[in-house]
Amino acid sequence: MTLVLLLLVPFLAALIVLTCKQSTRAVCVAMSAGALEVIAIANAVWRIRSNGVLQSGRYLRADGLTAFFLLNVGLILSLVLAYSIGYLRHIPAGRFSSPRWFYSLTFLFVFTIMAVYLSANLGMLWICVESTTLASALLVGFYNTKGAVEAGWKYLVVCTVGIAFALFGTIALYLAAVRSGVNPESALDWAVLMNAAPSLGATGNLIKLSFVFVAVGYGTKIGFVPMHSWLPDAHAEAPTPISAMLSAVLLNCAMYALLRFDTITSHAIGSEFSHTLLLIFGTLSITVAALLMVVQRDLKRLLAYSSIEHMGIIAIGVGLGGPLGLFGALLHTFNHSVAKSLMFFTAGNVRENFGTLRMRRIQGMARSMPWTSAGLVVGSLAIVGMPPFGLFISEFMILTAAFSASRYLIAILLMVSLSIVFGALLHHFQRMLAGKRVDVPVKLKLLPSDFAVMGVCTMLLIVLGVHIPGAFANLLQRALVVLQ
Amino acid sequence: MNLAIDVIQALLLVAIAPLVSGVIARAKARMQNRRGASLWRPYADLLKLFRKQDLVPDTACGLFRLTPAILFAVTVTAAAFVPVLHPSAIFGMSGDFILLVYLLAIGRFFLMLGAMDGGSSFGGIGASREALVSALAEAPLLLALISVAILSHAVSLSGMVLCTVQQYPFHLSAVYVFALGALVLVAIAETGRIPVDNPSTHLELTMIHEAMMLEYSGPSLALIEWASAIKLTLIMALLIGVFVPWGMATSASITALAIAPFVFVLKLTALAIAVAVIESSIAKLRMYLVPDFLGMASALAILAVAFTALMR
Amino acid sequence: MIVAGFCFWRGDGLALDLSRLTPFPFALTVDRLSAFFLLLICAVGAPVALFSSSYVERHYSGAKADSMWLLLPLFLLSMVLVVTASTAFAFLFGWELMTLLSAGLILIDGDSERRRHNIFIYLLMMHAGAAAVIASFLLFLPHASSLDFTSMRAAAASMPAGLRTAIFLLSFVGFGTKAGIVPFHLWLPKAHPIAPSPVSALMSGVMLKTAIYGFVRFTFDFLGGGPIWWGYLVLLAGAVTGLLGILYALTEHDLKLLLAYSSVENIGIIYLGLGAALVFMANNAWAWAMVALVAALLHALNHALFKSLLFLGAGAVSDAAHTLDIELLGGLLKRMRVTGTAFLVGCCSIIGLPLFNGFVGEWMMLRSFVAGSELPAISCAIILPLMAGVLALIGGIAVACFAKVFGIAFLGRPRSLAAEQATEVAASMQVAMTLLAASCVMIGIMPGMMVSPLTVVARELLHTPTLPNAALSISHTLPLIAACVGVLMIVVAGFRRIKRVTPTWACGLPALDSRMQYSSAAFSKPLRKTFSRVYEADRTVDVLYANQPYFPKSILYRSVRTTSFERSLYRPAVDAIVNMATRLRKLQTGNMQVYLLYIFLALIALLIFMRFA
Amino acid sequence: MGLIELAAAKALASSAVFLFITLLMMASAKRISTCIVLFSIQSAIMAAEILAMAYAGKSVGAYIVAALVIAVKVVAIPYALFRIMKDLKASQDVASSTTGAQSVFMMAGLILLSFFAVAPYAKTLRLDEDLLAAAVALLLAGAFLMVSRKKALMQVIGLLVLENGIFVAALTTTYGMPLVIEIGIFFDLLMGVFLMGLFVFRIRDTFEHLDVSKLRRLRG
Repeated sequence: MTLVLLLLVPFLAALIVLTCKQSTRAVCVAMSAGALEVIAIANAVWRIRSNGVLQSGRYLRADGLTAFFLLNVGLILSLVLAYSIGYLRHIPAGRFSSPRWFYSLTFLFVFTIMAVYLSANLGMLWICVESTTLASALLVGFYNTKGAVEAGWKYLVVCTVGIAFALFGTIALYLAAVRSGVNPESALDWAVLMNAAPSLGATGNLIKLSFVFVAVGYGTKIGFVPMHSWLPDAHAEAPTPISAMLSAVLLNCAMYALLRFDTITSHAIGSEFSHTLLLIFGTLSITVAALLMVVQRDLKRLLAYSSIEHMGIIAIGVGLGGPLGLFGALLHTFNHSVAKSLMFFTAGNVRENFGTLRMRRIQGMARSMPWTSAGLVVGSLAIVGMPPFGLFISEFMILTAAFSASRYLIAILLMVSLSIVFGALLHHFQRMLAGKRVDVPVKLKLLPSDFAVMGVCTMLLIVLGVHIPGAFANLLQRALVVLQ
Repeated sequence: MNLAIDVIQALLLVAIAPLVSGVIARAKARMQNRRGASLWRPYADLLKLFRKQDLVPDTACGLFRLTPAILFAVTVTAAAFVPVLHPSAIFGMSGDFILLVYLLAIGRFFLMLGAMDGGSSFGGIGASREALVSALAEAPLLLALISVAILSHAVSLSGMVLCTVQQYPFHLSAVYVFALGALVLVAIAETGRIPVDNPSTHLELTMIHEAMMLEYSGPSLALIEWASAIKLTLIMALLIGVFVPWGMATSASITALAIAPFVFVLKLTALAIAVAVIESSIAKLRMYLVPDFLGMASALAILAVAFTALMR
Repeated sequence: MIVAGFCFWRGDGLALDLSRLTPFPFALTVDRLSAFFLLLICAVGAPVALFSSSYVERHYSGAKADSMWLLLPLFLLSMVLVVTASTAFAFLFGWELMTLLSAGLILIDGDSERRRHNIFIYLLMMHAGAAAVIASFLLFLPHASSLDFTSMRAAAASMPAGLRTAIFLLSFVGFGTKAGIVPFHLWLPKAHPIAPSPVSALMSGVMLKTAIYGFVRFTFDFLGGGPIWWGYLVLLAGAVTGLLGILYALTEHDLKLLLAYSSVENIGIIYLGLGAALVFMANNAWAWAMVALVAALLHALNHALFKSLLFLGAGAVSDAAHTLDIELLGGLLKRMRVTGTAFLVGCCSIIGLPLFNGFVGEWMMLRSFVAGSELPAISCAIILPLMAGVLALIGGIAVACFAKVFGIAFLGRPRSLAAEQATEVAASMQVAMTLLAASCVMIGIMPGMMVSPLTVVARELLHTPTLPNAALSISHTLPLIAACVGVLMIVVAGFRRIKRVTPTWACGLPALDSRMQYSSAAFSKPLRKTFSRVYEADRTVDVLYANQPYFPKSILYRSVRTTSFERSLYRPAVDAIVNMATRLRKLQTGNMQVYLLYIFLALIALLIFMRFA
Repeated sequence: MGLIELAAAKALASSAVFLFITLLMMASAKRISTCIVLFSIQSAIMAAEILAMAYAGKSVGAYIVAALVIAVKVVAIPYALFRIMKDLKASQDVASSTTGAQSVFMMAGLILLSFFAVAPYAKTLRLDEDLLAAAVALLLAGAFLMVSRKKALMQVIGLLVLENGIFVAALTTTYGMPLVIEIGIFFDLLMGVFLMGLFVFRIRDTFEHLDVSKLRRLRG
């Protein structure tokens, strides 16, 4: 029931919010629905903590790993909704682009994401991941501008193609399972597969094949180089709250799917193959993304590339494996989602204030919008992994893992690209922040909600930077247990 | 007993310093077929200056008047490092020659400052040129001394002296040759003699040391003159002590102690005359050739050090 | 400060373990080495705080003052954290914070294009350096059970030579970047001069020393020395850094820039000492290694004292005369007696004159160099004594350099109205500078009081009984000499009673004006000409003739010096990265069909990889 | 043996060949409508295949799947695509970046490649080789169409072909996935096509053309 609730709330919310014509009502409904959802999530997480695995029906299940990601979704969702209050004041009215459509689609999106996390069946999982694409494609193309439509189209097609490969991989795994005598009806249930995994070793080639396809497929969605091409466009053109959602929720969601397959594969044929693949993708992603960040001109594209880079870091963490690497990876997932949403929020404010995201045209932020600038500074310091922010710790963990596995090449590449990223962000932001204030046509006034959002993000980052609360650590540990 | 001799020899150095410059002047005069002033003339000069009034430029501050005192005090202290009559000195210790070199630097530094306090461009000229010379002279001086120190396995002046005394004259290793060469060149530069500097000129194109004391007069001038004389004597004594110490009182016997001063004065006179000969037979170098001159000194010093290692 | 002194003398570590709270073991331990640097930090920190108390209120107001007072203690705290940390995590935590906070403090003075560029370079290089440091820490991991210092120390012994070398080189580069050894010094003259004076005092005086601390920790404490070429490498770095540093300093006219370069020089001197220590260790000459190490540490302390003193003096000057260009100063000693005297003491110390603290360290260093001749290996026996020559050369040029600084800025006639109207600064500033100056003189006259405790520190690192007496002789002699000089001066001063003030002799001209004085550029000209090779300066002389020749109306002399490192080392690297990025950028064509192609190619590539893996 | 078994056996045996033929014709097709028709034929072949399997394997689920295929892929999607084309009133040309002959040759090459690729698996997994090859061929063909045809609609069709490939793969290897999953996949597919249709219209409205190779505002 707990799990069904998680799905029910956003679904109903999506329908209800569509009915309320004027935006204030829509906002109220959305907020309350969001609150409900968050409560439901909290409840679910609590249940999971108390009694390990939650199962309802044949197709819904949640375990430690799920709980961790659910928490992530809940947090980001509440942040995004709170931020959207301030954001939607500036939304231009269009055929489909009105607050109610926005919220309706958002909740649809949330619904699909929830479904991804809760589905107990890899086939279901695939279906849900695909539907996240469908749900978010409309949000990406929300503004109906040339850029938005183009980005939406590319996003839709590229991801659908990619995901198709994932389906192929899923089928291959299914085949392997069936061939090694798992009951066809439950041969896609990941719990079953985990138990049967040791016996899958016989069909090693097939497993490998499946993982290759899955890695490419879900990798497209995660944004691994070279399948990342859709990501900057989508992040840059989507409405800012959605960019935050994409970066902080959707990518993690795809990563979750990949993690499920990775664990099964590792159990079946040993972790060597799959982890090598992850390391390849990871290193490729961080290096390319880091270099591309140097030459970006648009703020949100810059952030998008940084997301690619961080996904790469997480992939490396997983690829290195071991408790430290995995712990670091999960922690990094969380930290990154917080820091990145903070940065997207600030980017949104910048957009509203200066009417552009072209970094060359922006200057004197520090003077004209001090609070947003503070947020930007905090965010960027966190993103480049400076103490006392959380990402310093998670990156340090991953580096530690790399060194203790004496994977020196990867460690060096990681460090070099981190330095490049640091240089890039510093280079771009010092230009934007400094300089004398410029008069802008529309002066942005921040709502209390905006302050609250930025404050919460900053606080979280700092807290996670100096001390990981016991409860949270416990949660991470449970997730870790699932992964090993 | 020892301490007494140490004090005596230091005082001796301080006392006969003016005489040395007198000797040099006299010798030069003779070489120029003049009769020249009496040997004791420098003492008379000092006396006269001490009686005079002390003129201070309006731009100058306390430092200007402090400088001569510091210079004199430091130089006299430095004199207390050099073994003259017997192979030890008041401040003799391990590594004392380093201290000696740096002590001389104090005086030089303050002399530069004092010169610049005068506020005329002459002081600047002098200071800047002195800066060049001293910057380049310090290294070879130290290196040359180090080479001898290494050779004598005793890192102190008295040790060096002893070591040389115990060897036969004209039976010295190549290191000594190089070191001597380097030290002589440096000594010329340090004491501001031709060909590096001309003590008896007041032409702004050439003068270094003179330019720095241009604003000084009366007792201050006297102190500076005396100090530079002491410095000259001191360095001569250093050369003598390190390279031709024979005749020093190695034992505490009365006779030896009685002979030692006379031997020393003889050597000193000879050296002074040598200086005079050099000064009246060589032309002064162009300012910007001085680095080459000191470069040669450095090269010799480096060779000396290298040979200490190669020849053991 | 009390704590520092306390455990400095008692030497046993007081430890503080916060690992419960933090994801990584985060512990602070104060052993003798940390205690020494702790002492150093406090010894400088206290006067600087005193100084800034009035400096801040003169210069800043409102938010700026608040942020200054917020960041300054935090900055000090981060440095304390660095030197007391006993786990890698804690160390790096402090290390990164230190960089960030200093950058923040620099930013307080505004964010013009140039300043931002400088800070950008500063942060970037610091980040790269930090990366090297992190790497050198983490390289211990395969062998050390955890990253606290004790287990690292234990692990270092059992590590393969290659790894040890890697660690050494990484720490050399990483800490060298922070310390500012050539060619990693690029940031130093950019970052230090633009900071507020108390901050630059802290940066130059203390922050650089944390890098020394780190290097000593790694090379001496963890690795316990290595092959002889390590020593040579460090010696080389020290020699080059020292010479270039002082030569660059010689040409500068901006007081703080000059001081920044002279910091580079002094770091070079410290590295000379460390290098000598390493060479001795490689030859098992532990006693002399100890001397060299003590000398290096002592010089670190001394440099902290007199460099912060000088930077504070510079701050006072800019307060009083509103400029740091010494070509516009002059005659300040008359107008600011305390500041001037303190500054003079600082100058005397930094050029290593006897009776001032700078000399003691250099003397011990020279002494150990001479002792190098006793070593069996010919190469050591030649190289070490020659290093004495290098040190002497550095010292000689330093004399010229600071004679210029003091002579031009504080003596003679004021060269501008501002300088003429300069007045003495606030009392607290004076007190701060006096304190530092006093400590300089005290150590200079009675070095024993610093040498013996330092011996204890070195003993902990090198596990050797004690210093050879030969190296201690100085601490007995210096007081005597001081007394002697003092007495003589008093005696001599008695000679001169009458004094008459007259105008400077002007060669018959009516009067001299300040334009006729020697300028700083002119002063350093001979040396610049001698070492012109080093500078690669491109000079321009514009002569503007009035109607007839021979009598030019104005002669404008400009000399631009860009350090060749920037041109030949850093530019290309940056350009390479940017080029690569732009090439990659082209791959993102915007054509979706190409994107799809990428995906298919990736798939095919992986399938092939699978077939062969 | 009865007529139906014969038919079923024939359908199973020869369906691969038919699929290849449809692919080659698609490669040579100049007009979008042709491609749509070919697609529906292709789906029909698959449907027949499933029916045959259902008959052979006597599984109820398979019949349902077959019905779904006919309903969705043979009828609904082609109809929707035709509607879109009619509303778009855009030109029929597929705007290929390769000439017809080149396309056909490439397609042939892809088919051979797929045979070469599946050989090892077919052996080890004891599968019907040419059907598996057909599956891979469909995959590659879909990819090829998407990369080489510039019209937005052709991308959709390429995607559908690719999807068919996966479907066939699932079919031949495992006689279909669990029913629920199949249904879910169909639903997704339908939604996907619907959405893409929506976007095609938006592209048409905002760019006044349907040439996706010209959508290059966002780059770098």
